[in-house]
This record gives sequence, C-alpha cells and structure tokens, in this order.
Amino acid sequence: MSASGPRMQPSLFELSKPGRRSDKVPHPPSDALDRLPAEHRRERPPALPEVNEPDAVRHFVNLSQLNHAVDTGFYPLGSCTMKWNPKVNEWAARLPGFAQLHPMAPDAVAQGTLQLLWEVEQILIEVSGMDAVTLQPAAGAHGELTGILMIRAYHRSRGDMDRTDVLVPDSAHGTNPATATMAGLRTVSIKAAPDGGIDLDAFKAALGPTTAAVMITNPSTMGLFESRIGELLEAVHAVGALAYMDGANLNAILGRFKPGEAGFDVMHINTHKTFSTPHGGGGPGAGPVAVVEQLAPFLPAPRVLREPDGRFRLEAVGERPTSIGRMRSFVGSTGVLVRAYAYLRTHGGSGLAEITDDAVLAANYLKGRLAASGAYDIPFPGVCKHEFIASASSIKKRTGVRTLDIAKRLLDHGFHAPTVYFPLTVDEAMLIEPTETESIETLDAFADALIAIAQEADTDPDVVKTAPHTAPVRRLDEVGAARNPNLRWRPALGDWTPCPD
Amino acid sequence: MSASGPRMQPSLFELSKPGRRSDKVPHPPSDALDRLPAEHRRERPPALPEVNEPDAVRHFVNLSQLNHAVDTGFYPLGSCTMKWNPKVNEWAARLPGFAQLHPMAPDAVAQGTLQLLWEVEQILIEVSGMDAVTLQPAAGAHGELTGILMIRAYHRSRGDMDRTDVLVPDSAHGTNPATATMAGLRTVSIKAAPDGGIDLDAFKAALGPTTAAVMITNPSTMGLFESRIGELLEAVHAVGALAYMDGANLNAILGRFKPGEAGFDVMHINTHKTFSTPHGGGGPGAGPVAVVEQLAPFLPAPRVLREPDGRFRLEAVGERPTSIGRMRSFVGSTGVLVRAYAYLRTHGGSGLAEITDDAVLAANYLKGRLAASGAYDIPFPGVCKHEFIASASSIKKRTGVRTLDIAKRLLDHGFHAPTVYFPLTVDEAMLIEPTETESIETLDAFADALIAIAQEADTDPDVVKTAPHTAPVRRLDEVGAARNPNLRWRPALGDWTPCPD
Amino acid sequence: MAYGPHTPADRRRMLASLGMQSVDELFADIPPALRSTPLRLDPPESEQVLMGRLANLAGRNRVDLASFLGAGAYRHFSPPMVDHMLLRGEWYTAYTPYQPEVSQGTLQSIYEYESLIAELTGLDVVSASHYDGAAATAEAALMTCRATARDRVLVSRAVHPHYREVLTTYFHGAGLQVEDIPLVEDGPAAGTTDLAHLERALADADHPVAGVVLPQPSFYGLLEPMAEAARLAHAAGALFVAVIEPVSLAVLAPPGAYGADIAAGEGQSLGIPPQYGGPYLGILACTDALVRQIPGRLVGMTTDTDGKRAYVMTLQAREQHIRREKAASNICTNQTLLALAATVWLAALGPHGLRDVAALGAAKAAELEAALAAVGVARLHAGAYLNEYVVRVPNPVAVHRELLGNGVLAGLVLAEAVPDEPSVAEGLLVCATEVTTTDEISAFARQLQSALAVTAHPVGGAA
Amino acid sequence: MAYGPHTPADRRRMLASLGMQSVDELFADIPPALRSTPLRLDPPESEQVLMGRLANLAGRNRVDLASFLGAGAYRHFSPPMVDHMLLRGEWYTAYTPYQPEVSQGTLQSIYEYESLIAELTGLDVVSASHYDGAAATAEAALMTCRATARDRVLVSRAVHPHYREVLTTYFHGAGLQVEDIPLVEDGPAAGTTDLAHLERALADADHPVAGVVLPQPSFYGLLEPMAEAARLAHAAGALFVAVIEPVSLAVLAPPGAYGADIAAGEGQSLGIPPQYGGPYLGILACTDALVRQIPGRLVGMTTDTDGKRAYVMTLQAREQHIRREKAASNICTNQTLLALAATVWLAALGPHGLRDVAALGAAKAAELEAALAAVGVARLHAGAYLNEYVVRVPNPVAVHRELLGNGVLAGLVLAEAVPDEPSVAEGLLVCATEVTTTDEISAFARQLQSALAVTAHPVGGAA
Ligand SMILES: Cc1ncc(COP(=O)(O)O)c(C=O)c1O
Ligand SMILES: Cc1ncc(COP(=O)(O)O)c(C=O)c1O
Repeated sequence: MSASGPRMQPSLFELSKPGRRSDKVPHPPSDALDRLPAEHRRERPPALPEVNEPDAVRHFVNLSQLNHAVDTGFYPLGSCTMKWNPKVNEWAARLPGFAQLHPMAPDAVAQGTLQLLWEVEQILIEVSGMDAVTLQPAAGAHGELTGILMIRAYHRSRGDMDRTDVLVPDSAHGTNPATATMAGLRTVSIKAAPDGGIDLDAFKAALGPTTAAVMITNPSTMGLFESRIGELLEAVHAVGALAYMDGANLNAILGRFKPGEAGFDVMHINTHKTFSTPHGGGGPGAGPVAVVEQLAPFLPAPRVLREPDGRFRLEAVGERPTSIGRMRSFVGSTGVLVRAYAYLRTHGGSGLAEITDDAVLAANYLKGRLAASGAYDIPFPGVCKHEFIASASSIKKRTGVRTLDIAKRLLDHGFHAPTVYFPLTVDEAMLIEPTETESIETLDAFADALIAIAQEADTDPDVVKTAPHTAPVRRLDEVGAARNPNLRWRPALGDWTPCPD
Repeated sequence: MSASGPRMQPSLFELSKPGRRSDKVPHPPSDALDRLPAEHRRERPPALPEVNEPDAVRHFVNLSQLNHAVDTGFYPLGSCTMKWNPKVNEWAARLPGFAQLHPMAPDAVAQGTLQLLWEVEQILIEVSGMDAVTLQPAAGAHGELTGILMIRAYHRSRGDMDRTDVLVPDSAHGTNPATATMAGLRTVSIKAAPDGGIDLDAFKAALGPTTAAVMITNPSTMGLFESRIGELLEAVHAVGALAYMDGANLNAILGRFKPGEAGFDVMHINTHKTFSTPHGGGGPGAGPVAVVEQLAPFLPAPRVLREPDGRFRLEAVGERPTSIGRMRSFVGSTGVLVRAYAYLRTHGGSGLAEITDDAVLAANYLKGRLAASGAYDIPFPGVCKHEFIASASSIKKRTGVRTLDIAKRLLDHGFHAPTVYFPLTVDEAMLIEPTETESIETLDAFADALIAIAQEADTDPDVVKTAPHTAPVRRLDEVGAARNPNLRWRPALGDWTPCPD
Repeated sequence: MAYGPHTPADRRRMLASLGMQSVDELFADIPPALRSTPLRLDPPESEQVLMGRLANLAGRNRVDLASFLGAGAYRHFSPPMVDHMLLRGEWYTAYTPYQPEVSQGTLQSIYEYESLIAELTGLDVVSASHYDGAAATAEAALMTCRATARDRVLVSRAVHPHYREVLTTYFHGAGLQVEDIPLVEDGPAAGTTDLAHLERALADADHPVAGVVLPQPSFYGLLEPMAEAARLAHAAGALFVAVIEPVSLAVLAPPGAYGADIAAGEGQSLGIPPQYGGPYLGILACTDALVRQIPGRLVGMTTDTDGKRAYVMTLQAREQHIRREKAASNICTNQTLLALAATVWLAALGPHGLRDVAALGAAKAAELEAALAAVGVARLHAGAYLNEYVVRVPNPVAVHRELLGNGVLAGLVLAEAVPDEPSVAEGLLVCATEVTTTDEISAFARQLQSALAVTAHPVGGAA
Repeated sequence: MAYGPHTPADRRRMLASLGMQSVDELFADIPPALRSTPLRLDPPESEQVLMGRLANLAGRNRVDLASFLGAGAYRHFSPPMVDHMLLRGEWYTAYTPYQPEVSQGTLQSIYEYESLIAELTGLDVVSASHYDGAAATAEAALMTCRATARDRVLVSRAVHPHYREVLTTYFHGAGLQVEDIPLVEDGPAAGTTDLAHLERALADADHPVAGVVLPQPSFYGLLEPMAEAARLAHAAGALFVAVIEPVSLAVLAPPGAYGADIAAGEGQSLGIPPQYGGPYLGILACTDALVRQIPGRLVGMTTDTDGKRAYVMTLQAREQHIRREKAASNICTNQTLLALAATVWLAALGPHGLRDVAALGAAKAAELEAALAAVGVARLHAGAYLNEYVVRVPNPVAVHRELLGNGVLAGLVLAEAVPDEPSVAEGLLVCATEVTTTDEISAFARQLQSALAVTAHPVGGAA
C-alpha cells in the first residue's frame, strides 16, 4: 500500500460510528411524523452507516481507483464495444433542462426533450433501414423482449396462434434464448456451420409453420458477416416467420449494411455499445428497437408523436390499442438517449460511416498481427468485422495454460482481458474487439503483450497460471462465494443511534 | 503495472501524432487571417501535441492517480492545514452566475458577486477582530506584501521615513523575510526562546525608531500560542512600530483569539488553509488582509462599497488616493472566495469555533500518543495548538535514520509525510498538523505507523533509508535535476502538421 | 475527426499490413445486393456547435415551475458530493466486473448497495439491479410464479398504473395470469386495496395464486394494510410482494417486518435526477429462501488466494449467460451506476439525514394540505399518507392547464393517467418533498383559488 | 456537524487520554486578557439551505448579455473534458508536490505546462506559476532589475492599466523606478507605443534602463512594433519584456522570435472561466540565460534510483523557503491548478484547434467592425488588430449604460478605465472571440444605432 495508488477499502459500515454525519438537509419540525399511524411506523431506524462527508468521499474515490475503466485503459472486450465515452455527453445529460424534467411533465413543458427523442428515432430509422423506432427499452435484452413480444403480437393479430418457436444459433448471446423463454416461446438452438457462419440447411430444416422468428446476430458473435443472410431471410419469410436481428454488433456495419433494407423485420440497438453511452460498471444502457412498417402498430406505448404544427406529444393512455403495452414506466431512459443524441450529432452521417471503417480496420489489423505471430489459433482466418476470435486451444494442449490464465496475465500487463469462453462454440475462445477509438500504438502494445504471454506459457507457465500478480487482489475464491453466499453486511446490533429528536 | 492502479505515463508530446485531433471548434473562414500583417505573423505553428480526446483524457486520469490528495488520504502537513475540501464548494464556484461573470462587468450586473464579497469581508472582520478587509491578495505571501506595504505607507503618511526594519523570529515562514525584501525593507531575524516562543528581551532590544513592523506567527510555527504576545505588542506600539500577524495558523484560534482585539494591526488569512479552499497541487489560494481602522485608507484599490440604498459598487479608478494601489488585476480571486464563503456560511459562528476546538484537540491527542510511545523527541511538551513538533534527532543519533527517511517510509504506509525540516530552528523537525477533519481512527493509524517506523529504524534501518518501496517511483535524483536542468520537452522538428487550410 | 486516433498514415499502415489498398476490401463479405444505401444524415458537428444545439433544446423544457408532481418520480435534494463521485471515469466508463481482480471498486460498491437496501427493506438478498420500479415489480411477480409453480398473481389497483401495465405486458407474453384487486370505494379505507376482495380471490381453489402485489405507500399516496394482506396471501400459500418507495422506509415499517417475501420498487428517489424517466433504478429484494429465484446480479464477499477480503459476482448460474433459455431472466446490462448513485446518496445522508428527508416531506405535505384546504380544496380520501395524496377539484384538466400557464405544475391529472379509475376522476395527485418551499405552496393555493373562481364563474365560456 | 468526524464519545476519549475534562483546558495558554469575544456570526447552515442562498446570489449576476467585453479577460469555448479533469480530487485536493514520489501526477503536468508555454512563447524556461498577468508582469520587471543590477524600467502605456498599476505598486514598494512610454498620438501608428520616446528615454546615460515592457497585442488591441522595441532595448543594455496573450500566439510571432528576454501575461484565455477576476494564471517565461533569476516554481525531468523517468521541483535555491530574505520573490502558493487547466485545454484543442480559435476571433472581430461601421461607428485607430479594438462613440458612458439596459454589454468605457488617457476618451474597447455570434453582433449594431439616434436627438434630456 502506498500513499498514492489503489488500496483495498474497509466497508462503509466499518467506517460508521454512531453520531457521525454531515448536515445536508435542514432539521424537520419535531412533530413532522406525529400523524403517521403507529402500526405503519418503523420501530427501529435502519442501521445505515453513519459517516461524514470526508470519509464517504475518500471511500468512493479510493474504491474507484480499484477499477479498470475506459478512462484508464484498453478493454478489448468482444461483443461489448467498449469505445470512448465522450465527455461532452456527460455535460449534456446534466443540463438542468434535461436532468430536472419530471417524466410526467405535461407535453407543453417538455418540448425540448420530446424533440430530441423524436430526432433520435429518425436517425435510428435511417441507420437501421427500418420504418419506426421505440426508445422505451432499457437495455439490449429488454429490446429483445420488446421485439419478440411484437413479433408474437403480430402473429396473433393475424390469427396465427401456433407459432411457438424461436430459432437461435448456438453461438448466440445468452439473452436471445432467455428472451424467447420470457416471451413464452420455445428456443430451438441451431448449430453453427464449421466456418462459424449460419448453417443454412439446418435453419431451413427447422423453419416451419410453428416458427415465430429467427434471431440472428449479424455480424455474428464470431465477428463474421453472415453472407448467406439474404437467402436465410427469404426462407424465413417464406414460412411466414419474422426475422429479428440482434444489433449488438452494429458498430461493424454503420453505413455499410442496413438490416431493414436487407429484409430484417426487427432489431434492437445497444446505445451503450454502438453509440458510446457509458457502461457504468454494468449499466445503464438503452435498447431502442427498430421495426418495419407492419410491426409499427405493436410498438410499446407511449410513442412520441410529431403534430402537423411541429409540436411534439406523447400518446395518451389507451390511444393505440394494438400496442403490446408498456415495457417500463415513463417514457424511456432519456438521460442515456441525450448522450446518444450528442454522439449521433457529433458524427453525422460521414462520421458514423468512419466509425465502422475504423473499427473493422483495427480489428483486422490486430487479428493480422496475432495471426502472423503464430502464437494463437485463429479459427476463422478470413476478413473479420469489428471483432475476431483467437483461441488458446493449442497453448493449452502444449502447456496446460488456459485462456483464463492468459486473461488474468493480461491484467499484469495493464490491459483488461478480452471476452473469454464466448461464444460457447469455440474451444478456449477469446473474443477480441478493439473498437475504433484505440490508437495503433495501443493495438500494437496489446498484440505484443498477448504474444509475450504465449511465450511465457512455454517458458514459465506457472507465472501465467497464478496471474494476476500486480492487481489489487489475486484470484478469488468463487466456489466458496457461491457455496456460502455472503450477500450483505450485517450491522451489529447497536450500530445506530436514535434520531436526535 | 496492473490494469488498475497508478502507472507512470508517457508525456503528452509522446502521444502526439501529426493529424490527431478531436474537433472542438468550428473551422474559421479561410481568409480569417488575411488582414494580419506579415511581419506580425508566426512563421511556423507551435509544435503543440496533437492528441485526440480519448488519449488526452486517459493521460490526465492516469496521471492524477499518481498523486496523493486529501480526497485519497491523510496529509499531516504542519503549517499547511490540509483539511477537507467540501464538494458543495466546487459546485458553488461553478454556478454560471459566478463563473461566467466578466471581471470588468458593470456593477449593475454584478450585484450577486459584489454582495458575496462584501459579506466575506464582514465575516473576516468579525473573525479577525479588525476593522476592514481587502480580498485582493492572491495568496498568503501576497497578503504579507500587501500588509507590509500598507504599514510602510502608514509610516510615510506620517512623515516617518526612516523605519526600514522588519523584526521576524527565526522560526518564521520563509515568506516573511522574503516579503520584507520585496517591500524594500530590511529583515532583522530574532532567535526564538529556548521554549520555542518569542524571546521578549531579544525583541525589545531590537525594537527602536527604525522598526517599521514586527511579523509574528501566532500560534507560532512550533504550534505554540505566544502567551507573551500582549507584552510584545505593547512594546512594539510604544516605539511607534506596527504589528503584523501571519495568520497561516488561524485554524488554531477561531473564536478563541481575535488578533485585532489583542492589539495586532494587520494580518493575512490563507483561505486555502483555514477556510478549506483547495490547494490545487500548489495553488490557487487567496490571502485576504484585515487591518485596523488607521490602516484602512491604505488598502489596495478597488474596495467593494455598500451604498446607503443597499446596492454594492467598486471604487472608481483614482477614487481613494491614499491607497497603496493595486496588488493584482481586477478585483480578486473571486472563484476562491465563493468557496470560502460557502464554507463560512456552512459553519456559522458556532461551527467555526468547533473547528478550532477539534483541530487543537486532535493535535494534542496525536502529540500525546507519540509522547507516550517515547519513539520520537517532543521538544515542546506542553499543550500545543493545531500542530506540534516531533523530532527524529535521537533516532538519527542512534541509527543514522533521518527525518527524511521516516517521511519517505510513511509513504509506504499510505500516509503523506509531515512537513519536515521546518521550522529550521529544530533539529530533524517534523511539523505535524492533523486538522479537525481526520477521524480518531486515522490519527491512531498514523501514530501507529510512525511508532512502527521508529522501531524499524532500530531493527532494519536500511528499509527506512531506502524508502519508499511501493510508490510509483523511488527517490529521485534531485542533484542531477538541478545540475542539468531539463525544464521542457523539446519536440523534434517535424512534430507538427501545417493547419489543414 | 470526432474521437478516433487514426491518422491517414495509420490507416495506410494498417491496410498495408493486410495487403489492402482500400478499406472497402474489408467489406467485400457483404453481398453486393445487401450493401447499404448511404446514410442520409446531417454532417458532423463540432463540439462548440453541438453544445449550442443541446443548450437550446434543454432550454425549451420548463424546469422552473413550482412543481407538486410526484406519481412515482420524486425531486429530492442531492448533495453535490454525489454527482462529484459519479463523474469519475473509473465508475461510469467501467464494464461489468467480469474480471474481479481489476473491478473491486464496482464490486464492493454493489455489495454495499445490497447491504443498504437489505437494511432498508428488512430483507436478506438484494439484486443489483433492474431497469426500473416497473420492471422490478414484474420480475418480482414472475419470481412468485417460479417459486410456487403457480401462474396467477393478484395485483392491487393501488399499484402505480405503469407498473401494472408493464406487469401485464410481461405476463401476457409469458402466458401467465394477472388479476386486479380493486380499491375500497368509500369509508375510512376508501382508495386503499380491498382486502375483502383479495380474500375472495385467494379462496378460488381451482386457480391457486402465486403472488399478491400491494404497494406501500400506494400510487394514491395512501398507507396500505400490508401486514393483513401478507397474512392473507401466506394463508393461501401465495407469496407477498411489497412495492415500496425507499425514502419512505426511513420511517415506515419495512417489508421484512410485515412479512413480505419480496420487495420491489423504484430507487429514483434515492437522489437520482428525474431526467424525464430514466435511467432509474429497479430495486428487488427477497428473503434468503428465494435467493436462487431472484434474477439479476448478485455480488458476494469472498477472499482471494492470499486470504484477503474481496468481492465477486456470484450465483451466476441463475443468469442468462450461463443458463440461457433456463435463466431466471434475460437481464444482462442493468442499472449498476444508478445503484452506485443510490449508495453514495445514502452514505451522504446517513440514517438521520434520510429520516429528515422523509419527515420534511411529511411536514411539507401537511402544510400543503392545510393551504389547499384554506382555499376550499380538500383531500379525496380519508386515510393516512406520508407525503403524497389526492385532492378533489372540479374540472381538473382545465384547472391544471390554467395553473401550468401560471408557473405551477399542479400534480397529476388522474382522469388522464388512470382513466379506468372513475373514483378518482376529479382528482389531482399532489406531492411535497423536502425541496418544496413555502413560497411554492402559497403560489399553488393562490393560483388554485383564482382558477376555481374562474371555473365557477366562467367568463364567456362554456360551463 | 459540517465535516468533522468526531462524535462526542471520540472527543471524550481524546480528552481523557490527555487527562482533561474540557477542551477549554487546551486553551489555557491564552492569557485571559487576550481571550476572544464570541463570534457574532449567523448559525450554521445545512447544505440544502446554503445551496439555495448561493443559487440566489449567482442569479443576481447577469451573465446572459451579448458581451463584447474583453480588456484582459476573454470568453472562450472550453470543451467539457477540461472541467471534467479538473474535478478530480487527485488534482485539486493535492498539496504542493514536496514529496515527489507520491506527486508525479502534479509534477508531470507542470512539466507539460512548462513545455507547452515554452513552445508557444518560443522561450526556454517557464515558471509555474504566478498570481495573474499583472503580478507576472511585475515579477518580469523585477527580474530585469536583478539581472542588470539597474533600477529603472520603461513601461508602455499600451500595457493593460491594471498591470501598470500593479507594477507601480511593487516598484514603489521596492524603491525602484517605473516610467511610462506614451502612445503615438496620431497617424497610422496612433495608439501604439511611441518608439521615438522610448529611444530618447533609453539614451539617458545617467539612469541606465533595466527593462523595457511592451504588450502584444496591446490593451487597445493593436499590434505593437515588438521587434524594433526589442532592438532598441538591447542596444541600451536593457532586457525586453513582452506582455503577451497566449491564444494570440497561435498566429502571432512569438516573443522568442522577436528577441524578447522575458514574456509575461495572463493565461485566463486558455480556457479558464472569467469568474469575476480569478483565480487566473500568471504566465512567466524567459530565456535560458535568465533561469536563475526567474521566480516561482520550476519542475524538471530526472530519474529515480532505479533509473526510471520522473519529475521533481528543481532549482529551489531561488525560492523563499530556502533563501528567505534573499529569495527571487516571496511567492509560495501559486496557481498550479490553473496551469493544469491550461494544459488540459491546450491538449484538448491542439495546435490546429488553437489556431482556429485565434482565427475565428479575428473573423468575428472583422464582422463586428463591418457591422458597427454600417451604423456609423468607426475604429479610433488605424493599426492592425487581431480581435479587439477601440471604436469611437459620442457620449460613451450614456451609450454604454443604455445598451446594458437592452442586454448588450458594449465593451469597456475607456473614459472610466483609463481616465488619464484623453486620446481614447470617446472610446469603447470591444472584442470578439469564437463564441461571439452573428446574432449578438447584429443586436449590438442595432442597439447602438438606436442609442445614437437618441443621443443625437435627446428627448427631454440634457444634451
Ligand atoms: C450479442 C449480444 N446480444 C445481446 C446483448 C444484450 O444486451 P444488453 O446487455 O444491453 O441487455 C449483448 C450484450 O451484452 C450482446 O453482446
Ligand atoms: C506560516 C506561513 N506563513 C505564510 C505562508 C504563505 O502563504 P501562501 O503559501 O498562501 O503564500 C504559509 C504557507 O505556506 C505559512 O505556512
């Protein structure tokens, strides 16, 4: 432990001492709660920690330094698009006009935000090549559920009640099958073709009158563009099913491929991936969903409408009975969408296309460097999109060092690990996505680190197997954590003082 | 190096590459500079670093983590009053009404700030026990110069032209004698008494018709209240000299001692010590100066005036010819004073008194713990004020380990070092000031660390002498730095691209 | 260039390493027929211009009104230290803590969040986190079905209408049944959940009930008979879900105390700005018995190989990335940063500050009640409230619009928000918190008085 | 309690450890006669109440005006990333880097600041930092006296009047001499420094001159004959001090190029908010030859005992804490955080962005000149300018007040700011930067036109 740098911290509860506080709000009149019936009152105040501002702030500042973050270094996380989070976007979301607007404020006093939301919809319509957008979903998975529920409602609206199957490639993200289940449908898992792409025959064999939808990630979670997608979409539509596109990988195709034009019916967009809204250590995000015309009637309510006089309003309660209903309270994660709007406007059309070009170029460059080194297996050697798979399969056979060990050893080199063991279909997979905002110097340093670790696996495998060595903690006892879960601090009795009055 | 935690960084210039940028401002018309005469134009654009936002922000985030700071840990820095910097004050200073106000804005549109400044003056008048205050000086030393120049002007205004001496105890801060020189006066250095206090006889012997002023730090830089101050001030006034109080240690006496009431004529206040405005890695601060009535005519111009109708205005140019003149451009470091105002209002009278009580209590507690341990010499064993001196004199004799080594070893324990080798009058001095915002747990941990290091000096002196061991860097080659100064990066020729248009 | 680091020379070098001339070659795998039309969007904007545009849009929202609007989203005082912490890139630009060794900050903060909410709710297990109060409530209801292997839940009509709608969307999708429990029509309990109806509905042996969902306080601001409802639910083998508002738990009996199995609710009131609806914080907590049914992220305390205390995501076998179609939920990205916001806010206020916030809200609401009563506007219901309630005004749509024009946001027009609840058709749902000022209250009363005078004596308008 | 951590029990424990009953015993060393009267101040305020008070005060300043005021403090665009960085506690709550091992962040940032300003000014040594442009200019002038062992400096009246006043205060205090160099009265060079006068003043062999101080651009916005003035100064054995504005150095010849020995100036324009006068950033740079004369902090690059690159404060033997009464200056606390702000701002904009800022200012100023000319208001001087100049209006005090009432801040009334410079008595000093909008320019022209119409035909007022 040094006077600068990361230090493990006691818990907030250990900093607590009865009577510590910093006065933030005025004291209420002493009779403020007299009208509260006794049976509804809390008997004992909650034993929340009593800390003063200095101790609390130091706690959170020091805790934060234990994190890796985009603001401190590189995240080569496949499927996660950990790109730069521009600082102007944080400023924008905090403008009082945006931040302090109540979600039930009448339309008349919310015109600025309503216009912004409407403009975001228009831009996403253009990017997706679809016809309408809802901004309500709070994340990608939430968007998936929204999309699949709309597909279900569409079939039902046509009296087509027996479509219960959702076809999902086995390389798909876990949210795809989980979504199907939440929507009351059955997941039919389809094996990937040996080249990593869609096995067209297997799909065709599974398609039929019970197929509600296919869920396709394009580019796939292997980072490959599904070049047989046109044929697949035709087959899907031929059996009366609809095609859902998981848009998590949209960063690879902006201005190069519009799912709506190509024949997809629904897609979600992860603003926290493609449009740079910050991941926040796990969230928040936003998962707007774009649909083709015939699905628009089913969009969640309320939508943002633009009146002929140029004013904006929300749909009234019950205005559009075909809607699948609400997916969440209020109108959406507007604070996230303000950031996305700033990002979209900053780039404009040409900037968005440049993002994709640079992201794909960076991924191929990095892939090329690793392939040339021979240090790792590269299961799919052709051109990739924004991400690619490397595998430690041979290294493991030769040295016993696994992908997990390599991931941990990267932490000692100052890098976050790539996404590992995903997709599940590739042995010892590392899914690597550099994004367009990392410099060539960073890409080179990362490739060098990976190559050096592969050599280390031969020369000194134990160093790799016991990594990390320089992180704030060593590897964790995850089994123990799950066996005897300790999920909350239990304050000792007496850890609180009664309120002063 | 780990993926989280402090990492030494390349320089901004090494991150630069011709053509890297993030577009922040619009492009000017291409003829924008055509009217600029050729002889005034810069021939070659300055070779400033070309970096994009992500690289620049990462650079500064990672650099910042190399710092110790109040927000990350304890600074037991005597004479510096490194107390908590409340977060609400940062919010206040950034309110657009304060931050965006132009310093030459007409009084009519600056009433909010003018009122705030006036109120700060009133509060400081009450705290100091003086009659008038100027907020113009930018730091303590600047306040000293202001005060001494006023004293000089006062004597001259009375035709008393021969007062050239300023009497300063040898334990005084270096700014005191340096100030006397800047004011064209001569420093007469007076040795401290053996008990650390003022040597009254020595002072009396030095006082005379050439004495312009005495500069007294009270409590002294030993952390001791000058209990003979009453007698000294009488003697000073008896010879027609004035008494300046260095108010750096004001945190020790709020509500307990008002220098103006006691007979001082001028004092400065360090807002960045007593009133919690952040030190900023070396500045900014503010150094308001309070004076008794007879010095008020000499205050720097412009003052803030309150009109009978309750409106506020600045003095006009030349309005008060007795003024010593301006000490800086514009009205003062208003952004700093907004923070100080917030702090003063938060505490009110009772809170300010509580600050002093707690600061003095904490210092005595810590001193008591060290004294009880016997690990360090405590040259002045009585009650101290907000700070106290410990010394490694015996340790050095016994083990060869010096105060500097102990200071460096503290860094390995997660603490900043105390102020060392100051005051210059105590051998192997450590001046320790805990302030009122450190918890008893922190005080205990710090005492434990100091005691442990003293033991280590006996058992393993080399570990102490070669400390720090866990900081981002080891001890530095300071001699080499001064012998062959490298004070700037020299970009290689060709490190820039001509502007695109 | 916006944020990318690549100079033309960098691009050339990268392409050359791939033996390519143009970046177009990297997109050769997109069949020509599928290639996109160009993006018809505006050109890029410099930051200075963009900021002007955004400031202009933000300026077109009115956030300077004297507002009495609550209805599930509440204005609260947030000490500047809270946002100061959230602005640290180490928090908001971090990813999900899948590499715990370099994510201890996020992990410990989540553990602390879990601990704080557990303490507030009196429950054991807290997941971190859900999209919002509505989604958390829907997930809670789904939990009751999984845990009891039943498919019918009863939801009080006193629950926020948005939550009921979301629950219905989720349940219809999943092929499960939702039934309303109506409100008591009159008497001292008017406006609260009709327990007699609940008892009858629970008694239907052919359709056993998985869960019963009641709010505290209710959408109408009333305090609900939670203990009695929980008893009835348990007696029928159903689980009991409390929809809570966390600030109120400083002073109200916690779900754990009245026997709730699950608590769900909106965490926005823990210092998160209203920002027109999100991002918010869905709170979900349950008893230890339900730990393997709870969806969402759980962080536990453990040790590293050196025995040092550390934190890690745990019981991941409930989650979609492991269990896929058998997962407890499809949730992946959640609201972690908002959980952090709530944690910092609670740390800033502490137990006494939180209680002061709740008590000040109650005091201001009582002050408002008196001020409105003085101009002849009374509460609609008789029951106890904390800081929100319904007042009755004639012609609420017009009155509300009139006040808006005069700078007062007079709460929520219930005729518009819950058109299917005729008992509140003349109601305005109003709320006060610690930030409500006496000036705002007087303005409301004054404006209301004059609006009602106009409505009573319309000048040349239709009556 | 505001921020202190001590509970009553903590205080008792600490007192007990000292064998004391009351904290009063700790103040027994203050003689009773000297003990203070109580503090007659308001009671403490909670954060919520305080914030209301502050927002109210801030709201009483008008910062929404169309402003053409420069005169030494300039509005510039600052990308949000700048303040985002400054809000990190690791920067603003750190102390002076006396322990370099745990202060490398501050130290490296200062080294980078020194490097950036050296590059901008074309000089070698930059100290970090001084109170403001005025104090830096005074320190520069004092340096010339120390370096030449002479005691007389010549200062152009085209230097900012505040800087001249401060220089005079410092010099009178130190017993040194300052003399003005007047302005050229008419002709193409009107308003710039009178070089003929300078030459004469330098020629006085009895009173050799230590330093000559000229601004670029001048207070009146004009470009000054720096190269010629430097030549004259050097010919007389004096040093030459340039008072610079750093943004202009993106496009103007740097001091190093025209032979300046020292550059001083105000760094506020490097993205620091105007905030009614401070904290600002005093820039001071000099040639290598003067390195031991420069006051203020210097950071150098060095290595640690492992040979790793690192940074440290150096050449401290110039400073007060070592040299005491023989120090180069009494400066201690300085403006380090503002130097960081400037460093981040320059990194954000880069060389091209900085040039764009300077060029946009020039373009907007030209647009303003044309717009004002179109309503009959012309420049007072003929010389070249960058983005600030004087226009002539009759009755400037009244016109300025009139426009202020209509939302336009029409620059600076020179009759009030420099009453001793009759040549500009009818002048308004106006300025434009990249944030000036065309709308603002039109409003200024329009308002000016109607104000002048009123002034020309006063309605019932004194003429
Ligand atoms: C391919 C893919 N699909 C879906 C998702 C789910 O999106 P979210 O995490 O926003 O719910 C993800 C994100 O992790 C993903 O990578
Ligand atoms: C005793 C004393 N006097 C004067 C000063 C000078 O104050 P400043 O650093 O604000 O110029 C200091 C501060 O370091 C000090 O401790």
